[in-house]
Amino acid sequence: MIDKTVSSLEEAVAGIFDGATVMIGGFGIAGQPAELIDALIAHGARDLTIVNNNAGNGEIGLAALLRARRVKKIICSFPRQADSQVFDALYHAGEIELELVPQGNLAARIQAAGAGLGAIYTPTGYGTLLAEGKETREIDGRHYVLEYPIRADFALIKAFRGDRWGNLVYRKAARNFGPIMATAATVTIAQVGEVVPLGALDPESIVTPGIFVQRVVAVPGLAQARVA
Amino acid sequence: MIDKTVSSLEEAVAGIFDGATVMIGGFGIAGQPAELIDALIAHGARDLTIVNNNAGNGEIGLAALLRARRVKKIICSFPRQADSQVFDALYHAGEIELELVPQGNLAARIQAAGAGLGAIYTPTGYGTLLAEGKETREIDGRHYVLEYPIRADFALIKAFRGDRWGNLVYRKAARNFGPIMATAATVTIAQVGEVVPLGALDPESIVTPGIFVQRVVAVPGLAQARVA
Amino acid sequence: MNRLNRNQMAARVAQDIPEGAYVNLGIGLPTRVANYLPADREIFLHSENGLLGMGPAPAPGMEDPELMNAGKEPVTLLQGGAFFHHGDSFAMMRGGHLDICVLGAFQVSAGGDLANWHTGAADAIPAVGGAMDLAIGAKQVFVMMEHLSKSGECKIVPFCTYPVTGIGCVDRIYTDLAVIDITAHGLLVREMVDGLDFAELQRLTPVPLTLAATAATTVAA
Amino acid sequence: MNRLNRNQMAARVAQDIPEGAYVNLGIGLPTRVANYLPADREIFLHSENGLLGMGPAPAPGMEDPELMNAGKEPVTLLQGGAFFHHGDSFAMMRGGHLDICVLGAFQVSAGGDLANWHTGAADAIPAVGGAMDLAIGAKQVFVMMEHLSKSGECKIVPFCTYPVTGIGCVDRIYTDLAVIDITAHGLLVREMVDGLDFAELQRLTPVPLTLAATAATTVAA
Repeated sequence: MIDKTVSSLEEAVAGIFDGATVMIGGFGIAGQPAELIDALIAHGARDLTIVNNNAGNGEIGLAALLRARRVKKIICSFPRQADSQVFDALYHAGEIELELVPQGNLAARIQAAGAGLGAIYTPTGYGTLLAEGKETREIDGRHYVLEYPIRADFALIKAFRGDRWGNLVYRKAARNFGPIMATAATVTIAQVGEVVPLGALDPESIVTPGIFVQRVVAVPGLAQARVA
Repeated sequence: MIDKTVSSLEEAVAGIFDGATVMIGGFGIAGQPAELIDALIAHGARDLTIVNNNAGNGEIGLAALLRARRVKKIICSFPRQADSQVFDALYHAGEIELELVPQGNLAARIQAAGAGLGAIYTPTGYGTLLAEGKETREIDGRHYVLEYPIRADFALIKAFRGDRWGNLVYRKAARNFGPIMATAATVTIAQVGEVVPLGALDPESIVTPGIFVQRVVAVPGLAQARVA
Repeated sequence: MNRLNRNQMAARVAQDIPEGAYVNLGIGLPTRVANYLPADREIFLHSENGLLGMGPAPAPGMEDPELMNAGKEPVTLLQGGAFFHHGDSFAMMRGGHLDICVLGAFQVSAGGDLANWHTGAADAIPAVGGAMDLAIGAKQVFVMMEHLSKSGECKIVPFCTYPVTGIGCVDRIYTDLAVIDITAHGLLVREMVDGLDFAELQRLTPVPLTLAATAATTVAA
Repeated sequence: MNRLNRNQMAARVAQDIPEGAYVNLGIGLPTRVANYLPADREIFLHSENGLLGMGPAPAPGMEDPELMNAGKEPVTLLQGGAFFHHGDSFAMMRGGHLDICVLGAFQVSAGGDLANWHTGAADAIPAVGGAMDLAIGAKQVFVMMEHLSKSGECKIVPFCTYPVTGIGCVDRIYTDLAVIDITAHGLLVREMVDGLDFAELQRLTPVPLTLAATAATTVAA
């Protein structure tokens, strides 16, 4: 019998190695797997490359991981926010590397990794600073930038419900990057508000089929995002 | 008030012009919008380029459109089947053009069109007859073929339920090409087993959001595929 | 002259959004346009974090931390709305499925280049979000901004001096003074606020303007 | 010798599919492998038309025309299975998410090239379906085929003479005579059927073979 559920957050993040690339779901705090991030901090892996839309909010979650000095580089679209003080300080001190990627290119590059494409010609960013030095091509009168897949060793995501085969459904706008990151990581680790019996999720409505998920951990009572 | 439902199949296919590229959903008969195809035959447009996984089964649906000599070219992955006699005869007589595309490249090229990519490097077909004359590139030690988007003027698809905003859900394996074709056509026309009131479809489970659909027509009592 | 305030600018943009349009309203000033959309028009608001059919802010106490807009403010979902992931959301933008997006700007050039993501200051932390995707993706890109910066320089410029967000992507500019189309033949003034004459508008704007034959006076809401 | 029949070949392949594997069984002979998967192993069958967790054929009269496999035969969906569209389905294949696919073949070359989609006959209508995607996508590609063609020619060849489906993509070959791995050092014979000796297998096969130190005798099911 296949059971991808693990019984603790420690077990969920086991094996995340120094220097790993780790995708972390969420758009702000919606969909951010805060408890998995806390477990990753406790786990201790360092020199991580993190892929997330943002670079941490407030002092919890991704911001706490940054503050613990575990992150060498962050690949994101929108680091600067009203409450991104942890990232801001590290960046100004030259203690973190930033690869800034337009949000749609971030999504498309993650999807390209998940779908096995070698590269894509994307319209976004052409003629801007963020395409400097990149190969471009005119196709049917429009200009495109060549962008490469973003893969990860691990993805930490948050879903609403999951089952022992790793099937997942999400809740409202907390879906965001979860489903696409799940496709692009070697090991996808999902925290779910509830583990349900096999067959309880409607096969027409499963958003992430279990093929993309290696570990599921229940974080009960936290179906909604934790507010800082 | 926005109401994308139309009251007849004739109205649903209105405006399909001679020479148009028309995507038709379905994998075999599952998801094939047979009544829309019948309406297209009655409508009379000619010199069509058809995009479908197959090239017609038996004597109905796409096969009937071919037999009516309305199709100049077909872009598909699997024309030859036990019951593809209509296509086979036209092909051997030199009366229809075939662009054979591996099924995954077909899907990826349709998705590229829907997502606004200029081109993609795909691993499928490298080193085969179907990549002859195409640009290739080695990326990270793997070989890829450059493939371009497939767009359409119209898409005819079949869904299970729809609402007046064009939101769609599908049924079982009849989903197949419907959701991706909907994204790649200027005008997507969906036949649905049932039109339901706005709000009746769960926003977490809508597979094709209405932004991708221009016309919805009810074909009552045909929630399942019509068997030849 | 009757310079528009920011709410009046938002109301003016809202007038031009037709029923049935799929629309993304950028973070900041453009978000206010939602407050002025006519109640009798069904308009589909898209939010890049995975919402279509976004509704107004919830009643106090009804906020849901998992139902936010791209600016991370609490919103609602209308009946008939849908949730989807970031890949699908940006396919909607980049694939040309949105009819209109409304963006703020630092500068717009005579050729329709947009600068709205980066001041170019050496110590600034750059952040782009979805701005570059919106700029090149929507069928029509509307910019709303004050005509002049706080220091009095016109934000419509011959060439952008700030780093650009997209090339040749802006279709129409709404300022506190005028509504201006960017056309193949240059900038065409569609409307001016009451009390502003064309010569004065041209004096304030370092790019050649043409007055449309049908030019009208903006009626402030 | 005890040449395997087609059902025995399917049973032999089924032995090598471990619990938890995500597997696509190609149209034709490979489809029979499903009949021999051990009931005590949970194995996830993928069908490229949008199914994961595909179950056996339904009871007569329970067929659903919208629940078919890639060969357009009626199937069922297990509890825990999921439906998805063609884009997602082929992303599973092409993105390397399937552990194993099992394909039929006209020829496999010493370098692991696969030919299974086109006889090359001038008047044949070519049809490829998902064969090229499966060939390059799965982590392991198993081929099952008769060792010799009906006219007695070996289907394991120095170079494919039929048009190829994929280059260097085959990992293991199951024939009615042997189980052979394609390795960086050439073809390694893992198993032979009872009564066949290595010299005879090599005589039938126009490509150098090596006998694995651990080579075993195939036990027919």
